[in-house]
Amino acid sequence: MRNTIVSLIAIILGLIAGGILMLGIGSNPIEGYSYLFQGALKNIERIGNTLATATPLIFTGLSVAFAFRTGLFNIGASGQMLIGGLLASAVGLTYDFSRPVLLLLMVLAGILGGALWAFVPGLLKAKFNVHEVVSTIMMNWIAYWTVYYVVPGYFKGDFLETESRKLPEVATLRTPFLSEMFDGSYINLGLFLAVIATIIVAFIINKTTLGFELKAVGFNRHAAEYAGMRVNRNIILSMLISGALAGIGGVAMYTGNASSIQIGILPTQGYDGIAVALLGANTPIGVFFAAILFGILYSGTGFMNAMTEIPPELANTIIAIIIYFAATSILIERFLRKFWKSSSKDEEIVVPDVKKGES
Amino acid sequence: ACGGNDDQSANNGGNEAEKADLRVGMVTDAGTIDDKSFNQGTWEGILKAEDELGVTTKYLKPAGTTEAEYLKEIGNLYDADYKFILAPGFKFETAVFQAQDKYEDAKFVIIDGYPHSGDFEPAVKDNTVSVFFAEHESGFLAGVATALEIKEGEAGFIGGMEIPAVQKFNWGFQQGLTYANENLDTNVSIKAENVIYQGSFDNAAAGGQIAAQMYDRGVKVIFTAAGGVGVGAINEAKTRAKGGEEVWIVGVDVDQYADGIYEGEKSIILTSAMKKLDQVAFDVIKQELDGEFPGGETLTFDAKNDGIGLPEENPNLSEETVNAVSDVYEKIKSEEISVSGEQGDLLK
Amino acid sequence: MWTIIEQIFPYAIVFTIPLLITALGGLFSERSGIVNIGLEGLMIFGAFAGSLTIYYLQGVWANQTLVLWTGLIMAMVAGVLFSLLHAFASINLSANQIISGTAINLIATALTVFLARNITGSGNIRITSGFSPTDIPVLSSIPIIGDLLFTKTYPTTWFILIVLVISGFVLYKTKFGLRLRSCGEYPQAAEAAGVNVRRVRYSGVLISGAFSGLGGALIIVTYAGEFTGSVSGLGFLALASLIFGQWRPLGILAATFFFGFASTIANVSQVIPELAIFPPILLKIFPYIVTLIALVVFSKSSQAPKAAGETFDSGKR
Amino acid sequence: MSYVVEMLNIRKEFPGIVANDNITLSLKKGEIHALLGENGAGKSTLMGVLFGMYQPEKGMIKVDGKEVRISNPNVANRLGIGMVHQHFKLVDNFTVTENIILGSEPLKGIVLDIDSAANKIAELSKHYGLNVDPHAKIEDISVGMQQRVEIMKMLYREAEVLIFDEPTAVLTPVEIQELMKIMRNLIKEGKSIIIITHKLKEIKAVADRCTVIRRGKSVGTVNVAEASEASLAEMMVGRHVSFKVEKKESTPTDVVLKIDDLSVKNNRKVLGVKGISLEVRKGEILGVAGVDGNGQTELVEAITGLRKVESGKVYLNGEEITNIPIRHRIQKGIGHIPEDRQKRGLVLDYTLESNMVLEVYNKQPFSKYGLLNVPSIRKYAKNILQNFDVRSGEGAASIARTLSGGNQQKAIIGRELELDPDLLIAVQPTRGLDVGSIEYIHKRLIEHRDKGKAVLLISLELDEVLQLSDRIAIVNNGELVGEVKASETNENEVGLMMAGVGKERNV
Ligand SMILES: Nc1ncnc2c1ncn2[C@@H]1O[C@H](COP(=O)(O)OP(=O)(O)OP(=O)(O)O)[C@@H](O)[C@H]1O
Ligand SMILES: Nc1ncnc2c1ncn2[C@@H]1O[C@H](COP(=O)(O)OP(=O)(O)OP(=O)(O)O)[C@@H](O)[C@H]1O
Ligand SMILES: [Mg+2]
Ligand SMILES: [Mg+2]
Repeated sequence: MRNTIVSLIAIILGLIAGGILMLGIGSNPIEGYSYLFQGALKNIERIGNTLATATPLIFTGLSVAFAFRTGLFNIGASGQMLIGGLLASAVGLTYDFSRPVLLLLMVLAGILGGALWAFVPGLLKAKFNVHEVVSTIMMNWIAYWTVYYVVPGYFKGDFLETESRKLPEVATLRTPFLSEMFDGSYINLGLFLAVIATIIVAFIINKTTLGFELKAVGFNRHAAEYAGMRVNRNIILSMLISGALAGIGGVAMYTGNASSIQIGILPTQGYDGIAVALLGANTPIGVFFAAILFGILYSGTGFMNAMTEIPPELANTIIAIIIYFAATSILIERFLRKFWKSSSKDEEIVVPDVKKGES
Repeated sequence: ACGGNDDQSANNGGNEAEKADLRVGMVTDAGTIDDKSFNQGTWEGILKAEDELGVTTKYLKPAGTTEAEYLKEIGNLYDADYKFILAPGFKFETAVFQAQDKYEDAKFVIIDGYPHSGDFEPAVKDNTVSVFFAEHESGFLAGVATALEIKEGEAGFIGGMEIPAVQKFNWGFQQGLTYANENLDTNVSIKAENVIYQGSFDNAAAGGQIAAQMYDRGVKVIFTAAGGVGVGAINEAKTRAKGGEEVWIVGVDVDQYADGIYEGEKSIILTSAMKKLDQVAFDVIKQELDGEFPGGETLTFDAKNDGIGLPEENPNLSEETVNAVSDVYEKIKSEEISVSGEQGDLLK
Repeated sequence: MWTIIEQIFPYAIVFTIPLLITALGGLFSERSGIVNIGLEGLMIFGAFAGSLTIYYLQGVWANQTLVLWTGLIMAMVAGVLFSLLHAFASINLSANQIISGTAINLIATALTVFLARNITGSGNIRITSGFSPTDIPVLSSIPIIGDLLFTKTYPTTWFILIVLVISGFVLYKTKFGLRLRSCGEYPQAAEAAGVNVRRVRYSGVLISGAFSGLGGALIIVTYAGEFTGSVSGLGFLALASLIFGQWRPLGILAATFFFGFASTIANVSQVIPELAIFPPILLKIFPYIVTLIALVVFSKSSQAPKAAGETFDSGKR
Repeated sequence: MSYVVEMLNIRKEFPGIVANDNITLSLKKGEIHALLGENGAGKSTLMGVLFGMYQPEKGMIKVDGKEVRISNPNVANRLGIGMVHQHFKLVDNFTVTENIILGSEPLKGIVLDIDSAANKIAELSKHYGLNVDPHAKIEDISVGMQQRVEIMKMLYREAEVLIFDEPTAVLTPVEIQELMKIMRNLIKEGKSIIIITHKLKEIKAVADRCTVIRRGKSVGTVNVAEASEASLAEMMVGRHVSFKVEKKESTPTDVVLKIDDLSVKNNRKVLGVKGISLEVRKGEILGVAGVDGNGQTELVEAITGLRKVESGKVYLNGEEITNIPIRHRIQKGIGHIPEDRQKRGLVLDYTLESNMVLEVYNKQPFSKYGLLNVPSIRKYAKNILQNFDVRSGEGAASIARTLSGGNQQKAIIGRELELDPDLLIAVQPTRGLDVGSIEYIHKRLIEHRDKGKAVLLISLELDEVLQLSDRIAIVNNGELVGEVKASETNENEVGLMMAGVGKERNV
């Protein structure tokens, strides 16, 4: 509850700061924001596109948050997305199964790809204590170059060296039923996967012995070892799950929002995932809504730019400021505490994990 | 056409044209509006139209490079009542294919590509024109000019990514060198290892390092068609020129002479293989205002209609060279010379 | 082969220097206990401020060298100003340092381009000319090392190397260095010893801001010549070098030089027939794979500052 | 009467708890003043207030008769107040000298003047008999030496008032003797000392006066000379405490733990345990006596599986367990009260209830099919916390980190005993506990023995080993020096053996 309020206040402060910037360049912030939200939510098609934009972010946000909760910092979601997307595309372009089987295989391939890419940092961390920040950055670049050479080498489009062939209709996550329901937007089955993933991750973290172990290892690996938990296995497992989530994010991105994979681009969603996770206070539900908010901001800016003189870069600045306010939420909390001094005392401790008294 | 100032011309254009009722929008391709290439060239043409024809303009930058993101921005322009939309780059092909049906009362101009559903079957609807440039002819001219100017030695080519427009520049350039060697008594060669696609449009460091390697291995002039990679190469060339070496760069897309200035008025840009994006963008807008929108057509801008060429002013080219190149230009126009836009047995 | 190395070496060094100074900045921050993943963003701010300054001054001042150095100073100032955001969040507010660093990165990419367009009319800022490399008289004619180290060198290279030496000295020989390191290892101990942990950490973060800003601007005045709103991941690479270099000045020098050399080789491999025998993908991923292997080899003795990344709060047990 | 420090009516609250409630303490010049109280009574907090780490909600502090506001440790330092914390505040990879000069560094130009500082430290060390090596790294020296470094830090800064928070909890008997001597030297030099300790014997030995607090409130201040250990204990706990451990003669039966020629490497990669063989039987407590760092840690870690065995074998109930995973050892009946409660024993950021099921969360009824059953976990935890009188601000939902050291320890002991293990390995089980708790824990350990379980007790406190054990194994330098029956030996004999003398007297 407290976290939610803090995040909300961070968002509001970020929006206010953005509004001040708009005033600074001589635009009307109320008008700006109203177009921003209209752009994201005005009609069913736009809502669909907003959700589609949010989908990969939900996955990368969950990926980063999950790793965070277990004491690991996965900044390799970009690379994991790429490889997940690559494998899924490879399956989609190669096999000719019936749609459900094909899609299932593609998602599994994505999971496999992402997990594989995270396995290496996990293994290095567990066995050799290699800092995962460096190893995941390295893996990002390795993924970048792998896609760079594998796509033109094996899945080249007919006329283009720089992207794969287009996936056949059956091999994309877009379905007529959703596209029609949302009036031709890019919303796709990835969103369902994201909802399911959110629930599963929340469940794992909060309700299962696995989550209990992973968190214990994250907080204090010595104590976890003492208690008989297999620390190395848990570190690797945690990275695998985190990578798998990013991998499905890649599937949603390259076979849902897009239908081919381009070379020479490290998807920004990987880094945005860090921001999403943090704004969502590393809780799965929080991540879900933070990603939707990012979706709204990203997808509403175009319309705001079109309707006003506010330049595109401003929207990114607003997002950045919101993140900064989320980072400085302590300030907000301090303020709230003063404000609510009289209210119950058991909410005073702000370590997100334990607050719920869940485990 | 050095980026910066042109942007502002919208505001300080002295003789305000009377307001036309057209709202012109553009969606940028990967890269920024300041890319000195597709985006910037097209946008400058649009700004010129704003200045001279009084249209209202707007560009949007998509968050990524997927069809979904392109279509979203097209939709945004449409909803904001910008119903004349320019899309620079082949990446817009499938997006425009969908948009032309979805927004029937809007008009689309796609540059360097044609609408198709993903199967590469052209489908240019009545509310769309597709615009191509004969980059190979432009490259050819640059090749001839280069050979004539340096007479003998090695040339090199640095491309960005292996996309059609870049490839055609390369192939044309090679044909131009060969033509000059065979007909105009020059001896400029290009080795396979000196023809490369760096793989990105933004790695300036690599551009500089590759250019340095080429120069160190005896290359005198490098044709760059590589965005930011080219910037790195230009930077390296400037550094060397300041140190007294004789090195050259051939620019691309726009007249890059100013970018190559290193001391006083000296520039290392030998010449530039231009494609007149700004002119074309301006022209279609004008045609629309005149009620002559060539909907459904696929236009090719080449030597014949002066859609490509070298800059008017080429301070680094001798008069003989300029004259000889004009001859060649005429011959291309008269189809006496034909330049191939295919790789054939050319390098890469 | 030797000529190739000779030819590549100066370029590898030029590419190394911005990485080196940025990683060195990261070193000060992390040694004081603050993880700074905002290095990338700080570099961008530096590149922006540097090129903007130079862009305006180049038309006005006759002395081009002075213009360039002024640009570098402004880059450092910009780096310091924006690192204040990180310092405030992570030191005063005990914020999560990762979030705050991420925010810096996001703000940098968005804000600089926004400002560049508003100020100059273009999101890209091109400078007319940067520093020129020179062969150092006498020294460059020494066999072998003359060709490698004293040929085509930039004044900035030597400047940064001097900064490196000074940094090592400050870190290990001065009062400030001792306090800085203690705050990164065990701030409670530092506090109990009467060290003002906050102030020390502020210095660490601000130094990282100044150095990364400088690093960003060095890219512009040496090999790029143009600000484009990005430093293509060099900030993250600097962070990796910091860890790879085991949080030590000389280690960082080695790590950044390795990256500089390996990526230069990978970049130019296409032009060099001798290297064409390797599949290009191998050359491209070579630096990253080697880093991973090296980390495994050195992993036994991680020298990470123990308290880096932890918020410090005197009340915490 | 001149007081160097007066703390008047201090009140300090933490979320959910009033740690200090109207406490008054006055320190005379040149005295050693003991501060006594149960675990969690608020002693460390009170000293934290004096040292500027916490700001009191109410109350006043006077130094040399003048009211002062000690807003941070710097101010305290300037006022001549120094503190040795319960957990040392030393930077591990710094040298002794670097640690000592940190914060008041001597300079030569702009360079640190390490040499002159080292000289001064060597001098001080000689003067007060502290025996520290100025150039040694902290991570390489013994805990006792680390403590002397802490003392040196205060002396180096010329502190007049020295606070010791449980200084003896981590020391060997010999080191404790030395510390007492050092303290007396300090007093002779005109310093004043406040010492927190749970050991009444020590209070009797060195302190002049003693202030007792209970549950955050002052109970009173007495002259130590006029008080007995028993009366002090009663003041503190509020009831009579017995110091004698009541136990029946043991009746050992089957062998539970058998160690056969065990060798284990230590952190420095040399053998820390060299060919030790031992047996512990049902119904007995085997005490391991030895000076800190003579292989005890390695021995315990080898049995519990935290450390790899070089050679030799370990058997539990006749079954070899030398190389099986830790979890299996726990399942087969090993309970372990670890030496370092914060590093190993607790996940400090977890709630207490989570910590109480750290080893059994995956067992019924705490989980089923991999799903946690929170209510049953909570019930289980509450039960332990109640049984072992673990005091915390928010009960089972408290974050472990917020508990006082003693209460953290009690929680761990409760958890391990609740597992009802066949073999309980208790390492320093009462370190840092108050006498009331110690009495209780000792009773529980004996009860455990009497249930027919085996207990392996490792303690640096000779008293404890002598009182609790049935048999005592003495280790020195990684080797077993000998084994004696507790009823047939005394402090002197064991002390000699701990120093490596008397191998021949095997039982
Ligand atoms: N930072 C803190 N946050 C919350 N509660 C705290 C904090 N510090 C201490 N407490 C609580 O205040 C009470 C007093 O703690 P304190 O550490 O002063 O006890 P103590 O007398 O030193 O005990 P011990 O002998 O076990 O060390 C305890 O209940 C503890 O849980
Ligand atoms: N460290 C280990 N090395 C090898 N095998 C092991 C190890 N730990 C457990 N196993 C094997 O795995 C199986 C499951 O072990 P156990 O019941 O200890 O774990 P668990 O409770 O299932 O683990 P978790 O609760 O972490 O999922 C056992 O049959 C055992 O053989
Ligand atoms: Mg205490
Ligand atoms: Mg189990």
